Amino acid sequence: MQHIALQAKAFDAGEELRKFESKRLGAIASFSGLVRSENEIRALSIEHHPVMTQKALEKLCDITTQRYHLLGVTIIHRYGTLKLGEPIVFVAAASEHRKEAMEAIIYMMDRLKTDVPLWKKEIFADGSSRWIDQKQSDVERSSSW
Amino acid sequence: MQHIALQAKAFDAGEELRKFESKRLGAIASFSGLVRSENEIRALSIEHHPVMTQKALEKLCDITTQRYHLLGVTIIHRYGTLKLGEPIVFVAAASEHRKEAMEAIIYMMDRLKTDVPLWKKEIFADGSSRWIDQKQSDVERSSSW
Amino acid sequence: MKITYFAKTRELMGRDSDSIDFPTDIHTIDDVIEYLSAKGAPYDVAFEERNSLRFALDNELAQNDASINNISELAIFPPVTGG
Amino acid sequence: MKITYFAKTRELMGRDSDSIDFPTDIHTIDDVIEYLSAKGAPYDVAFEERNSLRFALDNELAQNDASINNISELAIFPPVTGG
Repeated sequence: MQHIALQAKAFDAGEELRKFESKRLGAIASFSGLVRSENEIRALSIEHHPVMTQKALEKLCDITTQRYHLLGVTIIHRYGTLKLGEPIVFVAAASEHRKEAMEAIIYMMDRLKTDVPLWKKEIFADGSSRWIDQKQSDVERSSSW
Repeated sequence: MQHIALQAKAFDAGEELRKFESKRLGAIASFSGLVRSENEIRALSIEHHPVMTQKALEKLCDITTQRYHLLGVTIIHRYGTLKLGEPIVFVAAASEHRKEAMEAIIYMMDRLKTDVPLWKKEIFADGSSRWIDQKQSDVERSSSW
Repeated sequence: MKITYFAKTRELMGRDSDSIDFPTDIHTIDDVIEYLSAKGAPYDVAFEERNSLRFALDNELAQNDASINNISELAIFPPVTGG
Repeated sequence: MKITYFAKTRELMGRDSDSIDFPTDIHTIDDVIEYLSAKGAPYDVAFEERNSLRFALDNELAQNDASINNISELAIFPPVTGG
Protein backbone atom coordinates (compact mmCIF):
# COMPACT_ATOMS: atom_id res chain seq x y z
CA MET A 1 0.00 0.00 0.00
CA GLN A 2 1.34 3.36 -1.05
CA HIS A 3 -0.38 6.60 -0.17
CA ILE A 4 1.10 9.85 -1.44
CA ALA A 5 -0.55 13.24 -1.14
CA LEU A 6 0.54 16.77 -1.85
CA GLN A 7 -2.24 18.96 -0.61
CA ALA A 8 -3.23 22.33 0.82
CA LYS A 9 -5.82 20.98 3.23
CA ALA A 10 -5.08 19.58 6.67
CA PHE A 11 -4.98 15.85 7.34
CA ASP A 12 -5.49 13.59 10.32
CA ALA A 13 -2.50 11.43 11.23
CA GLY A 14 -4.69 8.92 13.06
CA GLU A 15 -6.87 8.37 10.02
CA GLU A 16 -3.77 7.76 7.92
CA LEU A 17 -2.45 5.21 10.42
CA ARG A 18 -5.67 3.23 10.21
CA LYS A 19 -5.20 2.69 6.47
CA PHE A 20 -2.45 0.13 6.92
CA GLU A 21 -3.66 -3.43 6.71
CA SER A 22 -1.76 -6.63 6.24
CA LYS A 23 -1.64 -9.90 8.14
CA ARG A 24 2.15 -9.77 7.99
CA LEU A 25 2.20 -6.27 9.45
CA GLY A 26 3.81 -6.12 12.88
CA ALA A 27 5.15 -2.59 13.05
CA ILE A 28 4.01 0.89 12.09
CA ALA A 29 6.21 3.92 12.62
CA SER A 30 5.10 7.45 11.88
CA PHE A 31 6.39 10.98 12.03
CA SER A 32 4.54 14.30 11.97
CA GLY A 33 6.25 17.63 11.44
CA LEU A 34 4.35 20.68 12.69
CA VAL A 35 4.65 24.44 12.41
CA ARG A 36 6.60 25.43 15.51
CA SER A 37 6.79 28.90 17.08
CA GLU A 38 10.43 29.53 16.23
CA ASN A 39 11.77 33.05 15.53
CA GLU A 40 8.36 34.39 16.63
CA ILE A 41 6.75 33.33 13.38
CA ARG A 42 2.98 33.44 12.93
CA ALA A 43 2.71 31.11 9.97
CA LEU A 44 4.64 29.18 7.39
CA SER A 45 4.13 29.47 3.65
CA ILE A 46 5.11 26.42 1.62
CA GLU A 47 5.67 26.52 -2.12
CA HIS A 48 5.79 23.46 -4.34
CA HIS A 49 6.42 22.70 -8.00
CA PRO A 50 3.25 21.64 -9.84
CA VAL A 51 4.85 18.57 -11.46
CA MET A 52 8.20 17.79 -9.87
CA THR A 53 7.10 17.72 -6.25
CA GLN A 54 4.55 14.94 -6.75
CA LYS A 55 7.04 12.94 -8.81
CA ALA A 56 9.74 13.37 -6.18
CA LEU A 57 7.39 12.14 -3.43
CA GLU A 58 6.46 9.09 -5.52
CA LYS A 59 10.11 8.29 -6.15
CA LEU A 60 10.90 8.64 -2.46
CA CYS A 61 8.08 6.21 -1.59
CA ASP A 62 9.34 3.67 -4.11
CA ILE A 63 12.94 3.87 -2.96
CA THR A 64 12.00 3.64 0.70
CA THR A 65 9.66 0.70 0.13
CA GLN A 66 12.37 -1.26 -1.63
CA ARG A 67 15.14 -0.28 0.76
CA TYR A 68 13.21 -1.35 3.87
CA HIS A 69 10.93 -4.07 2.41
CA LEU A 70 7.90 -2.12 3.57
CA LEU A 71 4.36 -3.48 3.54
CA GLY A 72 3.02 0.06 3.32
CA VAL A 73 4.20 3.63 3.13
CA THR A 74 2.54 7.03 3.42
CA ILE A 75 3.81 10.51 2.66
CA ILE A 76 1.61 13.57 2.97
CA HIS A 77 3.06 17.03 2.49
CA ARG A 78 1.11 20.25 2.56
CA TYR A 79 1.61 23.48 0.66
CA GLY A 80 0.13 26.95 1.09
CA THR A 81 -0.08 28.95 4.31
CA LEU A 82 -0.02 26.97 7.55
CA LYS A 83 -0.62 28.40 11.00
CA LEU A 84 1.28 27.62 14.20
CA GLY A 85 0.71 24.06 15.36
CA GLU A 86 -0.62 22.85 12.02
CA PRO A 87 0.83 19.67 10.52
CA ILE A 88 3.23 20.20 7.60
CA VAL A 89 4.28 16.68 6.80
CA PHE A 90 3.38 13.13 7.77
CA VAL A 91 5.33 10.01 6.92
CA ALA A 92 4.50 6.48 8.00
CA ALA A 93 5.98 3.08 7.27
CA ALA A 94 4.61 -0.40 7.93
CA SER A 95 6.73 -3.51 8.06
CA GLU A 96 7.00 -6.92 9.68
CA HIS A 97 9.60 -5.87 12.25
CA ARG A 98 10.17 -2.61 14.07
CA LYS A 99 13.67 -1.84 12.82
CA GLU A 100 12.62 -1.42 9.18
CA ALA A 101 9.62 0.81 9.90
CA MET A 102 11.61 3.05 12.22
CA GLU A 103 14.58 3.45 9.93
CA ALA A 104 12.24 4.09 7.01
CA ILE A 105 10.66 7.17 8.62
CA ILE A 106 14.07 8.59 9.51
CA TYR A 107 15.26 7.96 5.96
CA MET A 108 12.16 9.54 4.41
CA MET A 109 12.39 12.69 6.52
CA ASP A 110 16.11 13.08 5.82
CA ARG A 111 15.53 12.69 2.09
CA LEU A 112 12.51 14.99 2.08
CA LYS A 113 14.73 17.80 3.33
CA THR A 114 16.99 17.69 0.29
CA ASP A 115 15.36 15.76 -2.56
CA VAL A 116 11.84 17.15 -2.90
CA PRO A 117 11.05 20.53 -4.49
CA LEU A 118 9.43 22.35 -1.57
CA TRP A 119 10.32 25.73 -0.15
CA LYS A 120 9.34 27.23 3.21
CA LYS A 121 8.89 30.88 4.05
CA GLU A 122 8.44 32.21 7.57
CA ILE A 123 5.64 34.75 8.03
CA PHE A 124 5.96 37.19 10.93
CA ALA A 125 3.41 39.10 12.98
CA ASP A 126 4.09 42.38 11.15
CA GLY A 127 3.39 40.76 7.78
CA SER A 128 7.04 40.53 6.80
CA SER A 129 8.47 37.23 5.66
CA ARG A 130 11.72 35.39 5.10
CA TRP A 131 12.60 32.34 3.02
CA ILE A 132 14.19 29.60 5.11
CA ASP A 133 17.70 28.61 4.08
CA GLN A 134 18.59 24.98 3.55
CA LYS A 135 20.45 23.68 6.61
CA GLN A 136 23.92 22.28 6.12
CA SER A 137 23.13 19.66 8.78
CA ASP A 138 20.19 18.44 6.67
CA VAL A 139 22.38 18.16 3.60
CA GLU A 140 24.97 16.18 5.53
CA ARG A 141 22.40 13.89 7.10
CA SER A 142 20.74 13.20 3.76
CA SER A 143 24.03 12.41 2.01
CA SER A 144 25.04 10.03 4.81
CA TRP A 145 22.53 7.39 3.65
CA MET B 1 2.62 15.70 29.05
CA GLN B 2 3.03 12.09 30.06
CA HIS B 3 0.47 9.44 29.25
CA ILE B 4 1.02 5.90 30.49
CA ALA B 5 -1.51 3.11 30.25
CA LEU B 6 -1.40 -0.60 30.92
CA GLN B 7 -4.72 -1.94 29.77
CA ALA B 8 -6.62 -4.88 28.37
CA LYS B 9 -8.82 -2.86 26.05
CA ALA B 10 -7.83 -1.68 22.58
CA PHE B 11 -6.72 1.88 21.90
CA ASP B 12 -6.68 4.22 18.94
CA ALA B 13 -3.24 5.45 17.92
CA GLY B 14 -4.70 8.48 16.17
CA GLU B 15 -6.55 9.60 19.26
CA GLU B 16 -3.34 9.33 21.26
CA LEU B 17 -1.45 11.41 18.72
CA ARG B 18 -3.99 14.22 19.01
CA LYS B 19 -3.28 14.59 22.74
CA PHE B 20 0.05 16.29 22.20
CA GLU B 21 -0.13 20.06 22.40
CA SER B 22 2.59 22.62 22.82
CA LYS B 23 3.55 25.73 20.89
CA ARG B 24 7.15 24.57 20.94
CA LEU B 25 6.20 21.19 19.49
CA GLY B 26 7.61 20.62 16.02
CA ALA B 27 7.91 16.85 15.84
CA ILE B 28 5.89 13.81 16.85
CA ALA B 29 7.16 10.29 16.27
CA SER B 30 5.14 7.20 17.06
CA PHE B 31 5.41 3.45 16.87
CA SER B 32 2.72 0.77 17.01
CA GLY B 33 3.45 -2.91 17.49
CA LEU B 34 0.75 -5.30 16.28
CA VAL B 35 0.01 -9.01 16.55
CA ARG B 36 1.54 -10.46 13.41
CA SER B 37 0.73 -13.82 11.81
CA GLU B 38 4.09 -15.43 12.53
CA ASN B 39 4.41 -19.19 13.18
CA GLU B 40 0.75 -19.50 12.18
CA ILE B 41 -0.43 -18.09 15.48
CA ARG B 42 -4.07 -17.16 16.05
CA ALA B 43 -3.61 -14.88 19.02
CA LEU B 44 -1.14 -13.58 21.54
CA SER B 45 -1.61 -13.75 25.28
CA ILE B 46 0.23 -11.11 27.29
CA GLU B 47 0.85 -11.40 31.00
CA HIS B 48 1.89 -8.50 33.23
CA HIS B 49 2.81 -7.98 36.87
CA PRO B 50 0.11 -6.10 38.80
CA VAL B 51 2.55 -3.63 40.39
CA MET B 52 5.94 -3.77 38.69
CA THR B 53 4.78 -3.36 35.12
CA GLN B 54 3.11 0.00 35.69
CA LYS B 55 6.11 1.23 37.68
CA ALA B 56 8.51 0.11 34.96
CA LEU B 57 6.51 1.95 32.30
CA GLU B 58 6.51 5.12 34.40
CA LYS B 59 10.24 4.89 34.93
CA LEU B 60 10.81 4.37 31.20
CA CYS B 61 8.74 7.48 30.43
CA ASP B 62 10.72 9.56 32.91
CA ILE B 63 14.10 8.39 31.65
CA THR B 64 13.14 8.89 28.01
CA THR B 65 11.72 12.37 28.63
CA GLN B 66 14.92 13.50 30.31
CA ARG B 67 17.23 11.82 27.86
CA TYR B 68 15.59 13.39 24.79
CA HIS B 69 14.19 16.61 26.30
CA LEU B 70 10.71 15.58 25.25
CA LEU B 71 7.67 17.87 25.37
CA GLY B 72 5.42 14.84 25.64
CA VAL B 73 5.57 11.07 25.81
CA THR B 74 3.05 8.25 25.58
CA ILE B 75 3.32 4.55 26.31
CA ILE B 76 0.37 2.22 26.08
CA HIS B 77 0.81 -1.51 26.51
CA ARG B 78 -1.96 -4.06 26.50
CA TYR B 79 -2.30 -7.31 28.37
CA GLY B 80 -4.68 -10.25 27.98
CA THR B 81 -5.53 -12.09 24.78
CA LEU B 82 -5.03 -10.17 21.54
CA LYS B 83 -6.10 -11.35 18.10
CA LEU B 84 -4.14 -11.10 14.85
CA GLY B 85 -3.75 -7.52 13.71
CA GLU B 86 -4.59 -6.01 17.09
CA PRO B 87 -2.28 -3.37 18.55
CA ILE B 88 -0.04 -4.56 21.39
CA VAL B 89 1.95 -1.47 22.16
CA PHE B 90 2.03 2.19 21.22
CA VAL B 91 4.79 4.65 22.01
CA ALA B 92 4.95 8.27 20.95
CA ALA B 93 7.31 11.14 21.62
CA ALA B 94 6.93 14.87 20.98
CA SER B 95 9.84 17.28 20.77
CA GLU B 96 10.98 20.49 19.12
CA HIS B 97 13.11 18.78 16.49
CA ARG B 98 12.72 15.50 14.65
CA LYS B 99 15.91 13.79 15.82
CA GLU B 100 14.89 13.65 19.49
CA ALA B 101 11.36 12.34 18.87
CA MET B 102 12.59 9.66 16.49
CA GLU B 103 15.40 8.44 18.70
CA ALA B 104 13.06 8.44 21.69
CA ILE B 105 10.66 5.93 20.14
CA ILE B 106 13.52 3.63 19.15
CA TYR B 107 14.93 3.88 22.66
CA MET B 108 11.57 3.20 24.31
CA MET B 109 10.86 0.13 22.20
CA ASP B 110 14.35 -1.27 22.78
CA ARG B 111 14.00 -0.77 26.53
CA LEU B 112 10.46 -2.14 26.64
CA LYS B 113 11.80 -5.44 25.30
CA THR B 114 14.10 -5.97 28.27
CA ASP B 115 13.13 -3.70 31.17
CA VAL B 116 9.38 -4.08 31.60
CA PRO B 117 7.75 -7.15 33.21
CA LEU B 118 5.60 -8.40 30.35
CA TRP B 119 5.49 -11.88 28.89
CA LYS B 120 4.03 -13.02 25.56
CA LYS B 121 2.57 -16.41 24.73
CA GLU B 122 1.66 -17.54 21.22
CA ILE B 123 -1.73 -19.20 20.85
CA PHE B 124 -2.19 -21.61 17.94
CA ALA B 125 -5.22 -22.72 15.97
CA ASP B 126 -5.41 -26.08 17.76
CA GLY B 127 -5.53 -24.37 21.15
CA SER B 128 -1.93 -25.15 22.04
CA SER B 129 0.37 -22.39 23.14
CA ARG B 130 4.03 -21.51 23.59
CA TRP B 131 5.77 -18.84 25.63
CA ILE B 132 7.99 -16.62 23.51
CA ASP B 133 11.66 -16.64 24.42
CA GLN B 134 13.53 -13.41 24.92
CA LYS B 135 15.59 -12.64 21.82
CA GLN B 136 19.33 -12.25 22.22
CA SER B 137 19.21 -9.49 19.58
CA ASP B 138 16.77 -7.54 21.78
CA VAL B 139 19.05 -7.89 24.79
CA GLU B 140 22.03 -6.68 22.79
CA ARG B 141 20.14 -3.75 21.30
CA SER B 142 18.84 -2.68 24.69
CA SER B 143 22.26 -2.84 26.33
CA SER B 144 23.81 -0.80 23.50
CA TRP B 145 22.15 2.43 24.73
CA MET C 1 7.50 -15.40 52.81
CA LYS C 2 5.17 -15.15 49.85
CA ILE C 3 6.57 -16.39 46.56
CA THR C 4 4.79 -15.40 43.34
CA TYR C 5 5.26 -16.92 39.91
CA PHE C 6 4.70 -15.36 36.52
CA ALA C 7 4.36 -16.48 32.91
CA LYS C 8 6.10 -19.76 32.02
CA THR C 9 7.34 -20.18 35.59
CA ARG C 10 3.76 -19.88 36.87
CA GLU C 11 2.58 -22.48 34.36
CA LEU C 12 5.37 -24.89 35.28
CA MET C 13 4.56 -24.40 38.96
CA GLY C 14 0.87 -24.98 38.33
CA ARG C 15 -0.03 -22.12 40.69
CA ASP C 16 0.33 -18.37 41.17
CA SER C 17 2.07 -18.34 44.52
CA ASP C 18 3.34 -20.18 47.57
CA SER C 19 3.66 -19.15 51.20
CA ILE C 20 6.79 -20.65 52.70
CA ASP C 21 8.69 -20.27 55.98
CA PHE C 22 12.36 -20.75 55.23
CA PRO C 23 14.96 -22.14 57.64
CA THR C 24 17.28 -19.55 59.15
CA ASP C 25 20.21 -20.56 56.94
CA ILE C 26 18.40 -19.38 53.80
CA HIS C 27 19.73 -15.86 53.18
CA THR C 28 19.68 -15.08 49.44
CA ILE C 29 17.50 -15.69 46.41
CA ASP C 30 20.05 -18.32 45.32
CA ASP C 31 19.55 -20.09 48.64
CA VAL C 32 15.77 -20.07 48.11
CA ILE C 33 16.03 -21.55 44.62
CA GLU C 34 18.42 -24.26 45.79
CA TYR C 35 16.30 -25.10 48.82
CA LEU C 36 13.08 -25.35 46.80
CA SER C 37 14.67 -27.26 43.89
CA ALA C 38 15.82 -29.89 46.38
CA LYS C 39 12.17 -30.46 47.32
CA GLY C 40 11.53 -31.96 43.87
CA ALA C 41 8.48 -31.39 41.67
CA PRO C 42 7.28 -28.93 40.62
CA TYR C 43 10.17 -26.74 41.82
CA ASP C 44 12.99 -28.75 40.23
CA VAL C 45 11.34 -28.50 36.81
CA ALA C 46 10.21 -24.87 37.11
CA PHE C 47 13.65 -23.75 38.27
CA GLU C 48 15.68 -26.06 36.02
CA GLU C 49 17.02 -23.30 33.78
CA ARG C 50 18.59 -21.24 36.53
CA ASN C 51 20.12 -18.68 34.16
CA SER C 52 16.69 -17.99 32.71
CA LEU C 53 15.13 -17.01 36.01
CA ARG C 54 14.58 -13.37 36.95
CA PHE C 55 13.59 -12.08 40.38
CA ALA C 56 11.95 -9.23 42.21
CA LEU C 57 11.94 -8.56 45.93
CA ASP C 58 8.92 -6.60 47.13
CA ASN C 59 8.27 -5.45 43.56
CA GLU C 60 11.83 -4.32 42.83
CA LEU C 61 14.01 -6.24 40.39
CA ALA C 62 16.77 -8.08 42.24
CA GLN C 63 19.86 -10.12 41.42
CA ASN C 64 20.08 -13.78 42.43
CA ASP C 65 22.57 -13.05 45.21
CA ALA C 66 20.30 -10.45 46.86
CA SER C 67 19.38 -10.93 50.51
CA ILE C 68 15.80 -11.90 51.38
CA ASN C 69 16.15 -10.40 54.83
CA ASN C 70 13.01 -8.39 55.77
CA ILE C 71 11.43 -9.17 52.40
CA SER C 72 7.76 -10.15 52.34
CA GLU C 73 7.44 -11.16 48.67
CA LEU C 74 9.75 -12.80 46.16
CA ALA C 75 8.62 -12.89 42.52
CA ILE C 76 10.14 -15.45 40.15
CA PHE C 77 9.69 -15.23 36.40
CA PRO C 78 11.42 -15.77 33.03
CA PRO C 79 13.11 -13.01 31.00
CA VAL C 80 10.56 -10.46 29.81
CA THR C 81 9.24 -10.41 26.25
CA GLY C 82 6.99 -7.35 26.03
CA GLY C 83 6.89 -4.52 23.52
CA MET D 1 12.40 28.48 -24.17
CA LYS D 2 10.20 28.90 -21.14
CA ILE D 3 12.00 29.73 -17.92
CA THR D 4 10.13 29.26 -14.64
CA TYR D 5 11.13 30.62 -11.24
CA PHE D 6 10.26 29.28 -7.81
CA ALA D 7 10.38 30.46 -4.19
CA LYS D 8 12.98 33.15 -3.41
CA THR D 9 14.16 33.19 -7.03
CA ARG D 10 10.59 33.88 -8.18
CA GLU D 11 10.25 36.71 -5.68
CA LEU D 12 13.57 38.27 -6.71
CA MET D 13 12.54 38.01 -10.36
CA GLY D 14 9.16 39.58 -9.63
CA ARG D 15 7.44 37.08 -11.92
CA ASP D 16 6.74 33.37 -12.37
CA SER D 17 8.29 32.84 -15.76
CA ASP D 18 9.91 34.24 -18.89
CA SER D 19 9.81 33.16 -22.50
CA ILE D 20 13.18 33.74 -24.13
CA ASP D 21 14.78 32.82 -27.46
CA PHE D 22 18.45 32.29 -26.83
CA PRO D 23 21.25 32.92 -29.34
CA THR D 24 22.71 29.78 -30.88
CA ASP D 25 25.89 29.95 -28.77
CA ILE D 26 23.91 29.31 -25.55
CA HIS D 27 24.27 25.57 -24.94
CA THR D 28 24.14 24.85 -21.20
CA ILE D 29 22.32 26.06 -18.11
CA ASP D 30 25.52 27.88 -17.13
CA ASP D 31 25.41 29.71 -20.46
CA VAL D 32 21.79 30.73 -19.80
CA ILE D 33 22.58 32.11 -16.36
CA GLU D 34 25.58 34.05 -17.64
CA TYR D 35 23.65 35.41 -20.60
CA LEU D 36 20.72 36.55 -18.49
CA SER D 37 22.85 37.97 -15.66
CA ALA D 38 24.60 40.18 -18.23
CA LYS D 39 21.21 41.71 -19.04
CA GLY D 40 21.15 43.36 -15.58
CA ALA D 41 18.13 43.65 -13.29
CA PRO D 42 16.32 41.61 -12.16
CA TYR D 43 18.46 38.70 -13.43
CA ASP D 44 21.77 39.87 -11.96
CA VAL D 45 20.25 40.09 -8.48
CA ALA D 46 18.14 36.90 -8.70
CA PHE D 47 21.12 34.88 -9.96
CA GLU D 48 23.77 36.56 -7.80
CA GLU D 49 24.38 33.55 -5.58
CA ARG D 50 25.23 31.13 -8.35
CA ASN D 51 26.07 28.26 -5.99
CA SER D 52 22.63 28.54 -4.41
CA LEU D 53 20.75 28.00 -7.65
CA ARG D 54 19.19 24.66 -8.52
CA PHE D 55 17.78 23.68 -11.91
CA ALA D 56 15.36 21.39 -13.65
CA LEU D 57 15.03 20.72 -17.37
CA ASP D 58 11.55 19.67 -18.44
CA ASN D 59 10.74 18.74 -14.82
CA GLU D 60 13.88 16.69 -14.20
CA LEU D 61 16.58 17.94 -11.85
CA ALA D 62 19.68 18.95 -13.81
CA GLN D 63 23.23 20.07 -13.13
CA ASN D 64 24.40 23.53 -14.19
CA ASP D 65 26.50 22.13 -17.03
CA ALA D 66 23.57 20.24 -18.57
CA SER D 67 22.67 20.95 -22.19
CA ILE D 68 19.47 22.85 -22.96
CA ASN D 69 19.27 21.30 -26.41
CA ASN D 70 15.67 20.23 -27.21
CA ILE D 71 14.48 21.43 -23.82
CA SER D 72 11.24 23.37 -23.65
CA GLU D 73 11.34 24.44 -20.00
CA LEU D 74 14.09 25.41 -17.58
CA ALA D 75 13.16 25.81 -13.90
CA ILE D 76 15.40 27.87 -11.62
CA PHE D 77 15.03 27.77 -7.83
CA PRO D 78 16.95 27.84 -4.53
CA PRO D 79 17.89 24.71 -2.52
CA VAL D 80 14.78 22.97 -1.21
CA THR D 81 13.60 23.28 2.39
CA GLY D 82 10.61 20.94 2.72
CA GLY D 83 9.85 18.29 5.26
